[in-house]
Amino acid sequence: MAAPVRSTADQPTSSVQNLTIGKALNLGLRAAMEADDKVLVLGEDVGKLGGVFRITDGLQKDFGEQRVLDTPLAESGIIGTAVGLAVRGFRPVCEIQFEGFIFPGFDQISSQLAKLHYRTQGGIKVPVVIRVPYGGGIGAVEHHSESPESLFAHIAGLKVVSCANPVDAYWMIQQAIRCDDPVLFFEPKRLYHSGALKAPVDTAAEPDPLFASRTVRQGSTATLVAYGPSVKVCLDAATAAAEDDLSLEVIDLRTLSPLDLEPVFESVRRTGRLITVSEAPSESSITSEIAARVQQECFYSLESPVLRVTGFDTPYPPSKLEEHYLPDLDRVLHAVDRALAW
Amino acid sequence: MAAPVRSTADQPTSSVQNLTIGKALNLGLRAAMEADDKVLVLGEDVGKLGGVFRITDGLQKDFGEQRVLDTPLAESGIIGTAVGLAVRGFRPVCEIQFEGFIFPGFDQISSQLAKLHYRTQGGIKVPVVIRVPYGGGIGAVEHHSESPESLFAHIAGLKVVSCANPVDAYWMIQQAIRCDDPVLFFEPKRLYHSGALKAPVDTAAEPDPLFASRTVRQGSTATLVAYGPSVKVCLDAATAAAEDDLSLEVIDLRTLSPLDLEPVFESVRRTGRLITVSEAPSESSITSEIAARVQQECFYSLESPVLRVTGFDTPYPPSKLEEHYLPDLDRVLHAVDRALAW
Amino acid sequence: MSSPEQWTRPEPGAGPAATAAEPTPEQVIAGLRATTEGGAELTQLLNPEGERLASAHFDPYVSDIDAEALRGLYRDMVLVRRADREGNAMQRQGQLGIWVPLLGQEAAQIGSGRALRPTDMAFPSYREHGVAYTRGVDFKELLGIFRGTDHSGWDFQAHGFHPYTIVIGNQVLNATGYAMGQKFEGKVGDDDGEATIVYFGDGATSQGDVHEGFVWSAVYDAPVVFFCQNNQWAISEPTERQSRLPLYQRARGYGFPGIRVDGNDVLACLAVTRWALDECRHGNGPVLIEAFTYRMDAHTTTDDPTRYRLSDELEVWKHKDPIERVRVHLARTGGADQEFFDQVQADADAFAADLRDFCFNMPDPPPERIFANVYAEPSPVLEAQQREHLAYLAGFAEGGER
Amino acid sequence: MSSPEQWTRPEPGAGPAATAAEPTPEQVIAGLRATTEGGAELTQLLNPEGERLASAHFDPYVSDIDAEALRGLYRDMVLVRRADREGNAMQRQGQLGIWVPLLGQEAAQIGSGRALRPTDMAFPSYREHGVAYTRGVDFKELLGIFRGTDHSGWDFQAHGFHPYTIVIGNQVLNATGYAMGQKFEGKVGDDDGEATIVYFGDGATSQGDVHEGFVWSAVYDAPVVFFCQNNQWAISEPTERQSRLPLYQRARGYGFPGIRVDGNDVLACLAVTRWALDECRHGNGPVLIEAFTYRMDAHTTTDDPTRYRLSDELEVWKHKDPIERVRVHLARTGGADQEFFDQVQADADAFAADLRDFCFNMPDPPPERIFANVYAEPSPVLEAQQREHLAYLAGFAEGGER
Ligand SMILES: Cc1ncc(C[n+]2csc(CCOP(=O)(O)OP(=O)(O)O)c2C)c(N)n1
Ligand SMILES: Cc1ncc(C[n+]2csc(CCOP(=O)(O)OP(=O)(O)O)c2C)c(N)n1
Ligand SMILES: [Mg+2]
Ligand SMILES: [Mg+2]
Repeated sequence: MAAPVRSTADQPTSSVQNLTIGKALNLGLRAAMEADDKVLVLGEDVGKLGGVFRITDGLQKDFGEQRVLDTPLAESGIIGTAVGLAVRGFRPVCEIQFEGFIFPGFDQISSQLAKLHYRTQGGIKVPVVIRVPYGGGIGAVEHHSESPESLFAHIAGLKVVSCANPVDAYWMIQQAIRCDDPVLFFEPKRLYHSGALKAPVDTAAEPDPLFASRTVRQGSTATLVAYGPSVKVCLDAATAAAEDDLSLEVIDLRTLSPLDLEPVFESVRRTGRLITVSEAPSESSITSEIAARVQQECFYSLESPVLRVTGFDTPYPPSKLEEHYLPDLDRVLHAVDRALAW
Repeated sequence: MAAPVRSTADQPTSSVQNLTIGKALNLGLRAAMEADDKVLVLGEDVGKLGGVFRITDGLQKDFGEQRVLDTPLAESGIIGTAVGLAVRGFRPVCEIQFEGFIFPGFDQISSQLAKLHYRTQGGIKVPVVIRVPYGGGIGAVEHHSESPESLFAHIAGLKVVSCANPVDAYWMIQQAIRCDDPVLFFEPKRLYHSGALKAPVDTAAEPDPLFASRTVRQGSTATLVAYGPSVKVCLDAATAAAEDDLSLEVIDLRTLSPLDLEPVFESVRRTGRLITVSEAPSESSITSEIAARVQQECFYSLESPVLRVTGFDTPYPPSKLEEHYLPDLDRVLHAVDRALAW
Repeated sequence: MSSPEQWTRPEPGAGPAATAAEPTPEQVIAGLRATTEGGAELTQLLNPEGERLASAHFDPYVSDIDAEALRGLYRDMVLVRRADREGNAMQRQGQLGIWVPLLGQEAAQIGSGRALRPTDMAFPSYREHGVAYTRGVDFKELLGIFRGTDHSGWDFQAHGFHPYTIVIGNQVLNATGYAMGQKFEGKVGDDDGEATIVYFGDGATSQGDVHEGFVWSAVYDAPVVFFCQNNQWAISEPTERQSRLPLYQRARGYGFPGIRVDGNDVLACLAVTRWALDECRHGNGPVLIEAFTYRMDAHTTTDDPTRYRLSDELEVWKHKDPIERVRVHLARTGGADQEFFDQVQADADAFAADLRDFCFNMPDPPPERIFANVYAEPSPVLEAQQREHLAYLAGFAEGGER
Repeated sequence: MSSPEQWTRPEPGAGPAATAAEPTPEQVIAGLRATTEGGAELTQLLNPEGERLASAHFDPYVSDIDAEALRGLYRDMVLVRRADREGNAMQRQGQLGIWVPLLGQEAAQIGSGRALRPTDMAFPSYREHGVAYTRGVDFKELLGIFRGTDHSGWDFQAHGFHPYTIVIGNQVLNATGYAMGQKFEGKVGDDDGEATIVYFGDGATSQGDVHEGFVWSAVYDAPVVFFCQNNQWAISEPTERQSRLPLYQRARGYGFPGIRVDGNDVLACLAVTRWALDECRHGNGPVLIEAFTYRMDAHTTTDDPTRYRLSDELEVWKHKDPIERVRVHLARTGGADQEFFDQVQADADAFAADLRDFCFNMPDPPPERIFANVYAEPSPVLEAQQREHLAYLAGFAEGGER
């Protein structure tokens, strides 16, 4: 087994680097592994290949095969052994290759990972992170473009987060790994290598807390709330709307469970209108939950109902149709129009 | 293999029988098996034992081991082979012993069962019914009292229903089996053998459609909407409220996906107030979905926000605490009071 | 028909294809089962008549078991059985919601449990009260699960005994991961090596998770002993609903040892488990042990076995009782006298009485327990839910019933 | 170290416990793999040099394969390979979103596919374009999946060819259920019996679903042939990440035959699959076949195999090319002349050109397709969603861009 030596060649000269989301995740994982030698990375093809998205690129080379494990091909095995490793005191970070392949591991997630701490009255901690590249827009075949995060938000005992930019990617993955609870970490795969989203990441900065939403654009006419890949869609929509003199506020949820809706309530009390945006099907989803809670908390502030712009309640369609399936700028603005005309 | 002969000793003399939910399901299954010899029953202990709740009692004796299969102990196997049997032209009815054990089969449900028809542009039908005894209140150990139905409502391609009385139990199971779509059939296990719920079932009657909600008590002050085991709770609450001159309308959802909310909208337009009741955790759930849609459809009719009375967002607690966890008459009426005082 | 050994490398005839089915596996296995003997490959050190059988292979693993030690194992089994019967009785009296009896499986559990060292870790299923006892878990701590006051009570680390797992097969993967961790920490490779043991039933062998546990442990050389208590039944389903072959042979396909031991022979269970753990400690894991035994009672107190099995079967197995054979052996060899047996019985009764006392006085947990420990780090959403519910309850306290 | 055969019945030494680990399974398997020969148990009828090897067992299963038939198999393989290369090319040109190459696996697919009868059913994974071709599925119908115009195009019943399955292992259980259905319908038991074949890879063997398929099929005597194409790699992971033992030996633990065939030998694949299907037809199923072959191209067009494997390996395997050995054999034995080979090449080029033409002109599906066939019976909720979205789109048509 190779010793966990960090190759100094990679060492940046300043603490600020201009990174894509994918590279930020890679550096975040590296930082977490350096900070704590109980952190393990495991999954299919995460070692030599560096993962099919290269998010774990170079980690096995530097940390060895006992800290970066190319596992057998079975997701229940990945998560089930990660639970056991966590019981032993490790902090496993599992990669699920694409979100559509998390389901064979669903039982271990819901029956063991989510419940072990509760069942033992806190006696056992299971600080497992499950990294899930998710969402559409990459022209892929079936099972490679879905957004199943609502299923996990419904399961008590799990925490669920999603990052939408390189700074969050870098910090949130480290915070998730440090968190003593199991965290489902949803990564917007089509943005992994987006040059447009590249941003300076200051590795010496103080990050925002993990389980907090953030207002990423201020506005007064209506509020858009989104997470992961849809944040960019909303920001683009807000930019477009500004040309029509519409001032849209955009909130990046960041944490999907527990939801941090205070900033949303506060915003809706000002704007009176809310549109939630997500690629996931709407039925019994996180966007339903937001609507349910906002209509209760902001009952007298709402000037129109909470509207939802989401994927449809169908399986993910063949990729030639995904531009219709995925919420885009036009659909978001159409919803804004509807809200304003209510 | 025994020939599928029906023992005439059981034959009722009239077409009306006074049945529990459990017995009604048993007779409904029997009727479906008699009507179509492609109907198979499979699961753990469903044969000789008749299932741990005896819902399949006597079926293997009368229909033989090739139509009532005691399967190996693995839920992915049960559902995965049922999918294959359906592709071959059978109509398998799977029993999951307790809802907490459906998760090892989650992948086959979401990846194959839910999607095969879509993927083949209608070329393959998968008329599989998955029977799931669910809900709490039976003083059981872990994994035996949960309400995971929202997870399936979120998955496109599945239909999800729940019965709440013997007449529906008898008919809905037969309709689910006849339905060409996969149906998750949630059965309120603590009411299976409830003598109090016994009701006359006319096996010669014309049943209501499967995918339709039903108003089970009329009222004008507020609307309660529930399904499965919570319907009885709401009816009891309505009876109690009547003593305080509160007139509560109660709607039994029956179909959880697709939701049939027209009767709910209509009711809310009259009463102006809605309380949704379910044993499931509330986060990203069916009750969230109802709230999200009602606030949109009945925006100007609501006099108070849609309130939810549900299980808490925790794992199911040890059974000595379940009376607190499960929505009861008092919690429902408390919510009514809150809605009225809003 | 050819032996299973040959099935791996078939020898199709040179002539036309087979024209009729061979005997079904059910028939073959029915033949095997008819003996209820476990077959020729059953490892046994103490037969049902209480005779000590020599084994060049396994005797060294129990060379330290003198009369005193055997008396200890006997006592363990009697106490555990007595407590188990008390569990059944308390369920009947409404003190427990359910009880999962271990009757008949005392030797498998005490033998394997006593093979463990304090540094080893055991992952039970839900019937391993005997193993719990060997791990120093107070029997009282088991009751909360069945009374419904908690999901699991003991300190898993202090006892080297993981919480019970009810979802069939799950713990096999968790144990494998734990054992991988032992290896990654460098705790494997010599006489002082650590090992993990995981318990599951015959029915569990069908679950994907058990297979994946086999795959993972083989690939990572994890120091884990798979201890399958084949008690012949998975609720109402006999073992042939799960497999054509004896279950210990499942290991063949993965490239690690599988062995069948007489699960009603406490000495053989101890020896074979010590050997298997030893292999693991030295880095030769994993190992599969099939303890061939019998569930002498119902699956749980809610089960009615008369619906699916004949009482004849039980009668045959009574002759192979795990406790009786040790008693006979001790008596015949002068390893114990009547006074000892009486004393053990008295100890067992006292043990049960204590348990009973405790159980009848167990308090209900407070409602705030519902919300406690869902997360290790607080969730504001849940805290709000808790506040709201407790305020609601407080309203009752103030206002009385509505 | 002892042979795997003996691991099932361990023989622990009579002395002290083992004091050091035996060679790791990786080392053992590395030894096996070093030869890339498939080991002594590999069934082969046509070696890489194109020599016909006699087999008393399997020759009868290919006694009808005269020169003409062999030319047919050759042609199949060449066409399929040519089409596969065209798939790669079209992906590079942006006409396909992705392509999953079968290069190197033509013999395994054509040999096994040609063993099937029309009444049999095949369940592919996602790489079985060659099997699809043998089932009469028009290659064009495969393209929609990779172009993103549909998830699956062909009529599964007409072709006896199930849709592709991407979630690793799922189809193994579906196929087992289908085969159970064949048996329940009484279609098994004589020469005219039906059978099912299911394809999966070496990596897939680790999935719980594959295990459960083995368990179910063994318990129900399902007429299913498990056809594992061991192409040595699961994306970047070599077979030893999945198993200590050769994969065909997995069958041992379940009590049905497992056999390893040279997956680059179309004749052996045909013979062994016919034999296995025959066993199934007669009620002696299931059977596991491991076709020992090699993925000569990347995992998919998005994969970069230079990151994880040496080109040396590929060079060794090139000497065992599945097509070349048939060409050499036909040429040497006078079974075909140059004109034939030229004609096949021309046919293959025409086949590819036709495919290419078709692909470049494939229309995009209309947006309403998103909502179609989610359910067999209508869902009012979804219909409303569809109406709303189509109205929204119509708004654009009327109003132009916003
Ligand atoms: C995944 C799952 N499915 C079903 C059950 C319900 N169940 C509880 S015990 C049992 C039988 C287990 O048999 P076996 O593995 O032989 O263990 P035993 O109870 O005989 O000790 C079943 C089906 C469960 N607990 N988990
Ligand atoms: C359940 C699941 N997990 C992960 C994947 C991603 N994936 C696609 S192919 C593949 C490797 C499969 O290897 P193998 O079974 O050997 O088949 P091959 O591709 O070599 O034909 C993986 C990991 C998947 N499709 N399904
Ligand atoms: Mg058992
Ligand atoms: Mg492969």
